[in-house]
Amino acid sequence: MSGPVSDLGRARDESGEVVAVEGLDGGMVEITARLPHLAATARPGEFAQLRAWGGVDPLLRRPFSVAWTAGELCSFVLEAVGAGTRLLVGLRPGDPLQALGPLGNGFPLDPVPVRAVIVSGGLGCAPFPLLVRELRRRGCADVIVLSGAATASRLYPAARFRRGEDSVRVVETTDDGSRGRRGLVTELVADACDETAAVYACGPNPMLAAVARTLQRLARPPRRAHVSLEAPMGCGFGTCLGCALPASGGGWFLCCRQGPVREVSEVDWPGLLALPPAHVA
Amino acid sequence: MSGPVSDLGRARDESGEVVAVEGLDGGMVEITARLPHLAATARPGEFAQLRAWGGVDPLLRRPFSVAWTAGELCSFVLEAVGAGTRLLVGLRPGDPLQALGPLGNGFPLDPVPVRAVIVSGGLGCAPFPLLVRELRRRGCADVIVLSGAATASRLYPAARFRRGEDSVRVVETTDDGSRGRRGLVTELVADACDETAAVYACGPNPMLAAVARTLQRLARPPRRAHVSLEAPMGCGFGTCLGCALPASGGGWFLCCRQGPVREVSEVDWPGLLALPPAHVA
Amino acid sequence: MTAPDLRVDLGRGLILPNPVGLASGTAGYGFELRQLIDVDRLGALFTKGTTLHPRDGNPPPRVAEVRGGMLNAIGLQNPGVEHVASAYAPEFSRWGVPVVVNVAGGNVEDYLQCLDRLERAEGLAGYELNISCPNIANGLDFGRDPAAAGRLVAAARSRTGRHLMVKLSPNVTDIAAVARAVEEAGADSVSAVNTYVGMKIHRGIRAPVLPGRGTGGLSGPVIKTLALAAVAEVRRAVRIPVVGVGGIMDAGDALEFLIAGADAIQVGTATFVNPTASLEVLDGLTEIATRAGVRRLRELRGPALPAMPPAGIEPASTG
Amino acid sequence: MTAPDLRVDLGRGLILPNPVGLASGTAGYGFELRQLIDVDRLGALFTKGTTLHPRDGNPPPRVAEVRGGMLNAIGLQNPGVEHVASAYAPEFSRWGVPVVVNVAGGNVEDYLQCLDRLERAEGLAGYELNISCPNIANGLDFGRDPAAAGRLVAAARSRTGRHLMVKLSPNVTDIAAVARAVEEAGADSVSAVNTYVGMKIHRGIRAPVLPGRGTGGLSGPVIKTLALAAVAEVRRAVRIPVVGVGGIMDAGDALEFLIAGADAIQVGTATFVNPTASLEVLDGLTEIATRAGVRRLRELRGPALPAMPPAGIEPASTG
Ligand SMILES: Cc1cc2nc3c(=O)[nH]c(=O)nc-3n(C[C@H](O)[C@H](O)[C@H](O)COP(=O)(O)OP(=O)(O)OC[C@H]3O[C@@H](n4cnc5c(N)ncnc54)[C@H](O)[C@@H]3O)c2cc1C
Ligand SMILES: Cc1cc2nc3c(=O)[nH]c(=O)nc-3n(C[C@H](O)[C@H](O)[C@H](O)COP(=O)(O)OP(=O)(O)OC[C@H]3O[C@@H](n4cnc5c(N)ncnc54)[C@H](O)[C@@H]3O)c2cc1C
Ligand SMILES: Cc1cc2nc3c(=O)[nH]c(=O)nc-3n(C[C@H](O)[C@H](O)[C@H](O)COP(=O)(O)O)c2cc1C
Ligand SMILES: Cc1cc2nc3c(=O)[nH]c(=O)nc-3n(C[C@H](O)[C@H](O)[C@H](O)COP(=O)(O)O)c2cc1C
Ligand code: FES
Ligand code: FES
Repeated sequence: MSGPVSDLGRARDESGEVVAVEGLDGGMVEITARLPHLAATARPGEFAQLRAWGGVDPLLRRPFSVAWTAGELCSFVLEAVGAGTRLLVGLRPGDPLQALGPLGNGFPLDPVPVRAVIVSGGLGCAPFPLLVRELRRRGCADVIVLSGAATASRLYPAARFRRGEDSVRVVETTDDGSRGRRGLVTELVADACDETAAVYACGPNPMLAAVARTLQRLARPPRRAHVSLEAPMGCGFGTCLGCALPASGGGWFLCCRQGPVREVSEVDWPGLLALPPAHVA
Repeated sequence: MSGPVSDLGRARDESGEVVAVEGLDGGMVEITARLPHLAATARPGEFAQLRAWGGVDPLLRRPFSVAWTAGELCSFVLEAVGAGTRLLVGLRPGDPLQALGPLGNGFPLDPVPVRAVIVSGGLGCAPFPLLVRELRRRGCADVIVLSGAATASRLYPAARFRRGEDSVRVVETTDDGSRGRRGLVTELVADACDETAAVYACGPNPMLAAVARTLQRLARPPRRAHVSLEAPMGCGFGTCLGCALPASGGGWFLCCRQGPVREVSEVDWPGLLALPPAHVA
Repeated sequence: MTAPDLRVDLGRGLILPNPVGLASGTAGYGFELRQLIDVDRLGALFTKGTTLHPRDGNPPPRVAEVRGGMLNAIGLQNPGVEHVASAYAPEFSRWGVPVVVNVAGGNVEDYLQCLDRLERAEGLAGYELNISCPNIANGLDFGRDPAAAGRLVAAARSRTGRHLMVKLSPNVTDIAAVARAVEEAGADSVSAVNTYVGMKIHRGIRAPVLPGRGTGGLSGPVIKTLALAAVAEVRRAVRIPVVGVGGIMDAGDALEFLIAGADAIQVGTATFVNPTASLEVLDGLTEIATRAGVRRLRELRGPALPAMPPAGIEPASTG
Repeated sequence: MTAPDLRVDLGRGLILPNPVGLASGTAGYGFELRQLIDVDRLGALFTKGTTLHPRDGNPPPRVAEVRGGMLNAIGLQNPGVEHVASAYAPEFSRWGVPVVVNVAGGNVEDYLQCLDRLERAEGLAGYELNISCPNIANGLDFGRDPAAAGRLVAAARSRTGRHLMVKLSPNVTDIAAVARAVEEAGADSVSAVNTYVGMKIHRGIRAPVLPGRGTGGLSGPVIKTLALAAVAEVRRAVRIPVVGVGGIMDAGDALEFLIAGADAIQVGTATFVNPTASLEVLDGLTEIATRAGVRRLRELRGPALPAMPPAGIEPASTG
């Protein structure tokens, strides 16, 4: 096993309560719940294992990035893609929400980069509101979010990346040109980077692989680059060994403890892209 | 296989809608649903296979006697004893209710008896409102209901047996004497019977066996006596062979097609009483 | 979009009009279900397990529900082959649906006598040899021992020119070995699977719900994941057609069995939940095939098999 | 009501403080779970399957959810016995919970070398021989062949005076025969069951979700009915203690295994759903036993067994 292993010492299983469910454009939903422990301890890029149903179908919890925290409240951004997410987006204020977290390795913040280049594809937006806030809090003056989606309605709203941090630039692209620049968000990465930059990316595997390829070719590569990955999870806390992903240099790393955030060079990109599509939830 | 076999020709699978759910004393509930076909065709003692949930847990439908019909409406009387009944008693007006029926052999009405002695134990009341009405419609002047329960709150209300047929006598007993006569309802059977009577009984197996024993000892036995029995059911329509009950003379009969109503002499009473308690849902 | 050809040629003259059958023991001999649904639209009806002599079956309780499934311990209640051949078969010949008689027995001689009697009856589309019902004498030996299964099937083969399907038990170490043995012995097709041995415990009485040894045969959606693995394994082991059965509740489930390698499927427990289930599976599959633009259902299997290397190359992996 | 004595004497010096263990492969080597729950309150911790050499495990995806359960194809990823013996075992000796090392191998020599290394380590409560993990070379031969299982256990027995538990595979024709063989060969106890071979089909890509042969090991509530039957059968076959495992989600499920004949139980997949599940099972069982007024848990089995005649008298019945 390679790479830093997440700290489980902060993780706790908490019975929370939904306080708000907001529908965004294009099917995205932001769920906010009272989860004091998670809200107090989660760092950008960390996730929680959620359950909002009884019985055994669905059986396992589902992993979601902590998108935002405010006082005792935590927010998650998601979309209905299967049984579990369907139940989650159907929650109403007052409903119980069980959360185990924080889990996983978050995005590294130290040393605070001079420039932060955030690359978000579709639902890959989820961890970034919290990251933006934390970077700004720590004094990163130059935060730029490259936000891409297939079409305008599937873009995560720029204001939600910023949440009051008005100096943060959000540059949008859509595959169909319906908003922002037409094209792939990865095309903007090269221009946004310099050797002072730290890159943070989250989105579909092909997008992340394109980011990795782009960075490799740069004359002045960023000082560091991290991606947040997904794997089907059994436990989320390192005991089932179910969430293996291909590591550079051979072998696997556990997405839940040696990820989900991973240094870009520590990922076996061809191996990741070769995974069957069902692997990508 | 012995005994008359039910007519499946009238059975239909119908998507109905709940119109009322009334809670009675002691946990009993009367559910009324719009089920035009069942309402139009069900005869006293027949049952329907109900389902009011999606998914596979519970999996099978649950059998319930048709307690009452009015126009397009059908009523069922039940109590929450397990997962299926819990879901049923939790229904609300407007909820869908799937019903396959009518199923099984009902109570024989021809020739119309001079006197009808109905013996009801606890939830065994369910088929009797419809039977009372039908007997009266066909001109049976002397209908008496012997209604027993453990305690007053578990007695099915006398008015619900009658439903306007004011000439019908309802005699109540409770084990603890909290209403009506103290004792077992079966103790009244001998006095209520004569050779002109037809006996109709439904309730727990030990009660039905006591009725059978009582009748056997009578100097002037009733002209006929029928009991309505229960068995765990797979299908309810004769294809799984799961609902076997011990028949007098050896072998089994199918509760769903050669029952649930059965001539008292056609039941192997010691065999029935020897069944494990789990058999009695 | 042209309508797909739903016919399934199972071999030796048995061509099902479509791939959806009613599973043995869940449709009796068809008489009850005919009053509820249009059985004649279906691909096949597999009768209740039929034995040489009439059988009363087991004492109650015979069925018990568990999460997502049911246990049964019917004990092969059936009127015996004579009644089936003389009273039922003439009816079958008038029906549109091919009727396959499921045959069970305690020893080879029972099976053969049963077949001999059925051979003299018209109106039967073929036989499904139930070597997987562990409820009579040595019944389980056939389903659990490849050599014994092979001997039984070879003997049966010599008695009939009709289609001979063999119903496999999943309660075995190596279902592929049994499948290969019956294929070599002359079976025209195999159906997989019969029920899994299960037990329900009643917490109140602190005992099993079913009498006797307390076990019954588990069926319903709860077995689908297991049945799919069994069907895929059998598919890799033999060349003859495979009929998939186990937990199919809707067309999507049926599609999964076709993908796993089944040529046709049977709907069992679902009929209890919804008498129309089999017809809904048929209509759903037809729609899926039409949308996918395939001419024959077999094409739905398509890309699945390449992902599954032949047995031996790469071991199944768990733990 | 006096508090019941929860201790379970599994033999050869292994006395569990209570009957609730964490199942192999669902608790790693305890380090992660200790950060989440008070593992020291539990009856035992069964480690991840440990092999002679470190193993990377299978390619992803390794887990897939199905209705009421999950498939896994981990492929025995583990750091190898040397690391377990030298780095982990010293930690185990400091823990309150007895740690039983689950040992897996491809051939007898692998198992024996593994045991030899573990014998030199302190802090181990015993071994659980995993003869039921079909994922390495001939791994499955042991679990599926009574004679091979017996030989392996006899060899292992000669190497250790520690408690030797054998984990049985349910994917066999006759689990009782395997249980008897390992008992005769000197096993102190058996655990039943390991996972069932299952397959999940992805309708979109029309292929199995798991790679390779597409199969994985099925665990979770969906297997409870099958596991109960297996435990009851093993219970009747042997005199040594039986540890029940398969689909236990709460104390009621655990009670069912005790009724079916288990002396202790393991909680597996439930821990993924709820890390505290094992402790809740323990507290629930304690409450049930207290209410029932029993002095020892074994009394809960009580009336169940009389209802189950010894094997051979009355056949299990289905169909
Ligand atoms: C660390 C981490 C963080 C994450 N953070 C987020 C986040 O912040 N926001 C977010 O939205 N997501 C996030 N995800 C992804 C999220 O966890 C998954 O989308 C979620 O688990 C899906 O659960 P489900 O029950 O809805 O879908 P599942 O039922 O698990 O299925 C997933 C997909 O597969 C399909 N599928 C499943 N079985 C079959 C079959 N037999 N045939 C055909 N198709 C099938 C479903 O239709 C669906 O499209 C994260 C994942 C990880 C690992
Ligand atoms: C022809 C016929 C007509 C009927 N008519 C009526 C009627 O009109 N009204 C009426 O109320 N009922 C009627 N019944 C009975 C009714 O069908 C049953 O009560 C119903 O099916 C129970 O379903 P359930 O899901 O609620 O309970 P189930 O879950 O099936 O369980 C029944 C009982 O067993 C217990 N149980 C189940 N499994 C276990 C276990 N593992 N451990 C411990 N306990 C367990 C449950 O707690 C419950 O008490 C009729 C039955 C028949 C056959
Ligand atoms: C009540 C019942 C009776 C059955 N009887 C037989 C039988 O007589 N012969 C047989 O081969 N299979 C029999 N089966 C097994 C089914 O044909 C089928 O193989 C099994 O139920 C799995 O399919 P399912 O999950 O769709 O029900 C029976 C199943 C049930 C539920
Ligand atoms: C992810 C996973 C990994 C497992 N690894 C092992 C293992 O290494 N050795 C072993 O004997 N059993 C292993 N098992 C089987 C479990 O110990 C247990 O026998 C099985 O999961 C059934 O119990 P459950 O339904 O409570 O999970 C594993 C199970 C799961 C789910
Ligand atoms: S999800 Fe279980 S180890 Fe990562
Ligand atoms: S319930 Fe199926 S035959 Fe009676």
